[in-house]
Amino acid sequence: MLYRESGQFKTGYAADQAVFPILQDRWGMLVMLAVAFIGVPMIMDDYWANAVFIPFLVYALAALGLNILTGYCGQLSLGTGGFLAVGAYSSYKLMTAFPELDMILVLVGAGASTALVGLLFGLPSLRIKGFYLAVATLAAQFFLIWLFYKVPWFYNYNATGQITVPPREALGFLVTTQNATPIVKYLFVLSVVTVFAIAAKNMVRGRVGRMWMAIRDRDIAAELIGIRPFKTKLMAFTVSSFYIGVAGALIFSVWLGAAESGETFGINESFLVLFMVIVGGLGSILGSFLGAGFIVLMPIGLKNVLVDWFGMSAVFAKHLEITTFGVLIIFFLIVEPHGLARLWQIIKEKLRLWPFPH
Amino acid sequence: MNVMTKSTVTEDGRTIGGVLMAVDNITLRFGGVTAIRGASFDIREGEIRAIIGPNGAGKTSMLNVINGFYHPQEGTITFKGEQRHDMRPHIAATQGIARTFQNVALFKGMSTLDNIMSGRALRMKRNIFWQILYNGPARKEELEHRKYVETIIDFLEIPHIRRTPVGKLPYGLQKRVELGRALAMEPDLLLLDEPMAGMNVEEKEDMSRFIIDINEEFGTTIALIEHDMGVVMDLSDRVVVLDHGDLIADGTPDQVQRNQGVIDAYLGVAHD
Amino acid sequence: MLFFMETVISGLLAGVMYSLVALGFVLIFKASGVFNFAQGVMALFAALTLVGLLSGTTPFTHIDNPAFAMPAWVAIPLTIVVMIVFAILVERFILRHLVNQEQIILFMSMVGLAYVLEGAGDILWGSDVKVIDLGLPQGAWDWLLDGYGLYIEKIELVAAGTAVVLVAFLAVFFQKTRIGRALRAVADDHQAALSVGISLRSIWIIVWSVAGVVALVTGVVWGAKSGIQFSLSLIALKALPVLILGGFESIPGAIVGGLIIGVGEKLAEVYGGEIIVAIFGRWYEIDPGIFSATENWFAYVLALVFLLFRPQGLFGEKIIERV
Amino acid sequence: MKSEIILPDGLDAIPKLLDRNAREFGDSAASREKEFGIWQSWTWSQVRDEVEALALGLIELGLARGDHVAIIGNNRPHLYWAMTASQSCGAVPVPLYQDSVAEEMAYVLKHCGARFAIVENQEQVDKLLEMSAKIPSLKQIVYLDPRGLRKYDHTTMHPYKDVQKLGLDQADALRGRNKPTLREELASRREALTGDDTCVILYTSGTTGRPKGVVLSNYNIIATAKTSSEFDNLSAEDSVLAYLPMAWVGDFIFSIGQSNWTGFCVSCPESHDTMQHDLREIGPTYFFAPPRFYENLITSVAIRMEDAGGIKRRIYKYFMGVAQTVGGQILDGKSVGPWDRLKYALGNILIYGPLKNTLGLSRVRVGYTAGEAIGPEIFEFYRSLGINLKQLYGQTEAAVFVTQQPDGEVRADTVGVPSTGVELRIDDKGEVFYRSPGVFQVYFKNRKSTAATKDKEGWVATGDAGFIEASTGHLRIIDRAKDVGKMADGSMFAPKYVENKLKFYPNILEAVVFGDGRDKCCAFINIDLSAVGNWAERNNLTYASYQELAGHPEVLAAIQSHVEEVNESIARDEMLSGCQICRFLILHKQLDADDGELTRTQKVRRRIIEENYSDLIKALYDGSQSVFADTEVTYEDGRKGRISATLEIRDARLFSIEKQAAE
Repeated sequence: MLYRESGQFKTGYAADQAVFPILQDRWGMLVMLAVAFIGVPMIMDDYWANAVFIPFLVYALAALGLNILTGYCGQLSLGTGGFLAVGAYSSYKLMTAFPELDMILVLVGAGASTALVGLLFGLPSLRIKGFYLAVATLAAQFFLIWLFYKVPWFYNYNATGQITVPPREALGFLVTTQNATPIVKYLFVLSVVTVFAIAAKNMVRGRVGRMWMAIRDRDIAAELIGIRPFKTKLMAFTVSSFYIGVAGALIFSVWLGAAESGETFGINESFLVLFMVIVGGLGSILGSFLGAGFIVLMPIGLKNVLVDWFGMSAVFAKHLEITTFGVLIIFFLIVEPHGLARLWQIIKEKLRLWPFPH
Repeated sequence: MNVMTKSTVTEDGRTIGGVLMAVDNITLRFGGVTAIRGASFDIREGEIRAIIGPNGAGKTSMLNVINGFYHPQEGTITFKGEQRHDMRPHIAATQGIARTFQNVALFKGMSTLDNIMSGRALRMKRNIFWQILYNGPARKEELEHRKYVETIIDFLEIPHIRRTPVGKLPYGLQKRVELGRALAMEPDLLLLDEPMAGMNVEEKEDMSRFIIDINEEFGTTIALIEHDMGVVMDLSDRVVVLDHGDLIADGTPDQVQRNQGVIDAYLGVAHD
Repeated sequence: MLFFMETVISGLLAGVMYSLVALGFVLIFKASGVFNFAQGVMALFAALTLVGLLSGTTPFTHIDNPAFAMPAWVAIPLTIVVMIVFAILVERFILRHLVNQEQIILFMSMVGLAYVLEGAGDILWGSDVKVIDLGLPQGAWDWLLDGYGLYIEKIELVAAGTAVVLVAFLAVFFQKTRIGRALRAVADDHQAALSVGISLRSIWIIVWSVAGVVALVTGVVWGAKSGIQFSLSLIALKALPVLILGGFESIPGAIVGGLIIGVGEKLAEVYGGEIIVAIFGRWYEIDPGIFSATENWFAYVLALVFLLFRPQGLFGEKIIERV
Repeated sequence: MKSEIILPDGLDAIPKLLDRNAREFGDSAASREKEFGIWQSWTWSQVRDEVEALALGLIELGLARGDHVAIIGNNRPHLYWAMTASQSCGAVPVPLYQDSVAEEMAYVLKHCGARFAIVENQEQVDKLLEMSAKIPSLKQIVYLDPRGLRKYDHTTMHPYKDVQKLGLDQADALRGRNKPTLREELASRREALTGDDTCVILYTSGTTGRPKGVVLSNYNIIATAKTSSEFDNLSAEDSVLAYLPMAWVGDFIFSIGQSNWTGFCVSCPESHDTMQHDLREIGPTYFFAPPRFYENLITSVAIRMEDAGGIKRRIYKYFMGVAQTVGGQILDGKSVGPWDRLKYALGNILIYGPLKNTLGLSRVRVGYTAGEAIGPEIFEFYRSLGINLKQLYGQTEAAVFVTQQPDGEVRADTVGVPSTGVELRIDDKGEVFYRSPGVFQVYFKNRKSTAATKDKEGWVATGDAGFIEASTGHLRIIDRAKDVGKMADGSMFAPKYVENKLKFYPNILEAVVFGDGRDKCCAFINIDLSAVGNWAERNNLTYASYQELAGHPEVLAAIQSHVEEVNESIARDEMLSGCQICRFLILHKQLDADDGELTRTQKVRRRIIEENYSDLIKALYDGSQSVFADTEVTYEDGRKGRISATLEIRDARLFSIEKQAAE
């Protein structure tokens, strides 16, 4: 209904290959960005920043990472929590070892080291597939958590076993600890996520993305057209881990400010991120954001409804929340296994064909 | 038997060159089962070579050996004059061997265009960092290859399904897309595993037309497995006949048709 | 030497437990291709229900009311009924709608189910740690201790015994009974199952009920050892390496795998630390308890290493990939 | 008194216009074609170079002044360029219908003695080779798409690209003392062109007999292009989609004449089947289509909306209602209440806008239809959506434009006022004559018909009967003059007039009315398969074939009611009240051009039908209640077959003006 595509014809492949070939979509995207960068900061305060927007963004980033591995390359991973931890701890070590280091470089460093670890735990994918591989990644999860908990060097031998973020700047703006203003924090995270989202889109729309999807859809056929399965999978593991590592670093340094391996990055995180990817839509950049939004906002919504409206006891509400969460997940998988992204696709198609049904 | 190296010219004006691939005394076993027993034949540049035989004759296994998916216990394969050692499929691809499958093996999640584009994977060089930047060299490369792929789409007459996810396509078209993906590799040797299986007459006619045109327009050497005898006899220059893993005949279509062993094999005379 | 024996035996006993959980997975995976991540929570839920009935807890209120307390011979069958009802609900509201979905979707729905059960268990029976008393013997096994100086917990032996009985029972069930054969058929192909004359749905219900029973037993025996609490649901994670080792579809695999993991873990727990210290001790200061049993990653690494050499698992036969 | 259009000097031939365009808007798009997934585009200067190269090549191949060059294929920029290239060489392009069978082609080629043929692909090449024996004059074949032609003998065959290359290579080669180079030769030929030189020969698929070659001069084409462009003030900013046969005069005027005059861009669809989609992408601002196109479009819209959800369908119905009441007036700039304007604006956002857009008509500024009468409600439908659809009346012999409807004076039942420079005359028998700058020179090698059609002062007989409305000065066409006959009782008989009234019903695709010299009228009916078929599905009538559907009693009943409504409306007009249909039958097969029953432009070939179905006609008049029919049909691939069925004959209610009771 909103689309007016007549007369929007492409005279070159560059235009035809564009991410948003349709004018109306380009406008829509611009509006979205304007709102995110200009509109939202206007209402920004501690609550919005720490309870809604920053978690949404960092999880979206993690979901992007996992989506690259699971959604695009078809390698199911349950080790996300562990990789997040790697990101967090490596960023902590970098921050404490090089106090002068700019946060951006810290993030890159954290990403890089996580990428290495990811590469390492990707090796089994040479021999094993499907759930076997998934369980193997669980090994990563447990091992890493154990490592950060058992080896004091990672938390600089402090008594608590916790890591707490020191004040650090990005391009001269303070972005960590409570003293950093929520707006700066938000904009920092937002910019990072934007950059990574664009990078992801560029990867998946081009040759690399096709190689990943080829492996996902038919690894044998892929190999017979000259794609090296092992190399390609490892690339996916590395890139994905890089994203997740950066997300972990952000969770620790900007969002929470403190972390403890078992508590913060337990197996539950792995499932949470996986839920985001699946509810959002496997193999969809947009989906990673929608999924993250859904999973982050739903508990907040539920809590408000149960406690504030029905005045339930916090404990009872918590249990009910868990159950409802589970129910909603199952409901979702049944109604639209391809996730919110597919839902949006369908709506969009309808709008383009309006008033015709098909 | 047919090893000749000087090039000849067929009546319809195509030149058939020297030996492109020589399969020498190949034996392939799975545990106890012997799929292929000492088969030897050759494929010459520019010809259309058919491999036929009853079900379970080891035809597909032979293709799998040729593009390195199975590893024969005995025998050698010489491609473009050099002998191959424990071949991996993706290496076969780099050497210029493309392949379609008996039961379509497309990338279901991708559009027709992307499926065929993926056939260019080997020829695209820009690494992941260029990909991340996209604008610039990566895009330039992408567009060049898109251009080439479009000629294939046009050649196979499938522009209308360019953006359709291949999962949604009817079987006949899927086969065509798969052929496109193989063509995108600009192969020297194209292996077709039952290109017309499960097609109606019209689709078969189209497919045969495409196969002939590919052979003529691009001069691609083609080795194909097919059950429809009529088709095989029309298309192919030379035919290899396998039966229960043995090579029982090799020659021009009419030679083969007159071969007693072949007739028996197809009439299902009992094997000792 | 004696100490080593002790370690091995207790390892075996622990292993039996693992096999028990793994069995739950395998049953369901064989019959419905579903990777039932909720098995652990099922155990917790079943145990909670049983305790609740035994101590006459009224649901939602979490108040014990001795008046309603049931004797074991009523409570246990009743719990089994609950698990069967649960099985029916799962089939009706989840499996039925997810037939021939991709495995990852089924898997995630099971994780979702785990959430549901976890929450439900707490809501119904409360989240405080419960002790289960079926009059199982406590303490060490005296004559072993006196005779051979071996220290083995009676409860462990009993648990192991129960497990063995259950496994045997299942083995018979699968080999001999008509339904059992049907179930095996399903694993191979669904058409075959239908030809046996059993609808897929009823098969699922049966399998899930059996898994429910297995869960109940698991819950009880584990619960008897370490009390019934949330951590019980984590034994699911214990079982996964067993599955890699034994293969998702092989019952004997599950059993043997369980034993291997059990023993391996115990040995590592006891000797691993010392070894590490012996090797690296002179450079780094290392806590000898580094491999304490709470760390379930070791089992995974064990399984993983094994897998790299034998991708098809313990009893799976080599797969020839078709093109 | 013959009105003369003065052309600016230096602009009296198409190639000269092309030069002007290359100079004045060299960088704006001239031609587009959907190929390889995108719209390949050429600017005017690129087109000029392409044409130049081809022309040089053609001369090198021996194309001489005055030669005839056959152009055969779908609408492709390269083929349009081929026409201009031939003209540049002083030769005459002769576009042919690409779907006509080899024999028809052979006749035309032979008749015009074409020495060159520039064709699209193997399909056309094969036809030519098949007929080569019949066309000795044909010396060279140039083809566009080399697919499958590799093996052919290339002594007299050349790929388009090679010819262009040949031309460029040889362009400046010296050819001995005081002989001009190719380029000079071409230049001199182009300079020599004048308005009187033949621009094109278009063969009309006449409703009867062999096709006639209409010779049109540069002056004819350019003058008409000029006046008609000014009439709708077309400019370089406009764009058209060229999808109608290149051999049809309309396409030639739009895609060559007007395009070269105004400099607007001509886009060619990817293939015939993707036309609708390409139309949507391009979104032309200037659009012509025969009534049939608009009818089919409405039918498809109706069918697609049937599947829409309840609410959506209600919204659609409501706003369509709004549009029907006020849409037309708003388009004609008449005054409409603010409330209605608001509702219409809302509808425009919710329905009209998106609908026009999905149909690809949202940018249409000037839309035309002609060739047949168009149903009033169809006509209104588009206008109410805000699409400026108008009617024109034209002929090949007039280089299209005779009359057209000015904005604001658009009505379904007239064909508008005389175009600039056109004079009209109605003779005593009611036949329409015209004289205009566009009037053709002669019928090629056919003095007899030329004389029969065009008199000394240049008046041309249209062969249509009609009259000019005193009040508005608009021309109204009743029927083909020769078809306007007398019935036994001497009253006027205008079959087309009745047939059109019938065809306005979506269920009726084609109708043929008989009654000339007879005491009463009877009719053949062709049902519209898509419309009736859809109706059948909704009322779940099952049917296996067209003829089964056609024979279905409920269908017969529906058609009968249509016929009777028509009778009632005819009855009101005493001049024609004798033409009411008293008996009719529904044909068991669709009238088809391949069987010669229709022309290539889908006009009814009355005589041929009368011959083929004489038995059915007899049955209609001898009062029998049913008749057995057995007919030969030709399939698209040329194979022949037979269809037979027993057809029911129905009597229709008649009306008379005095008393409404049946007789």
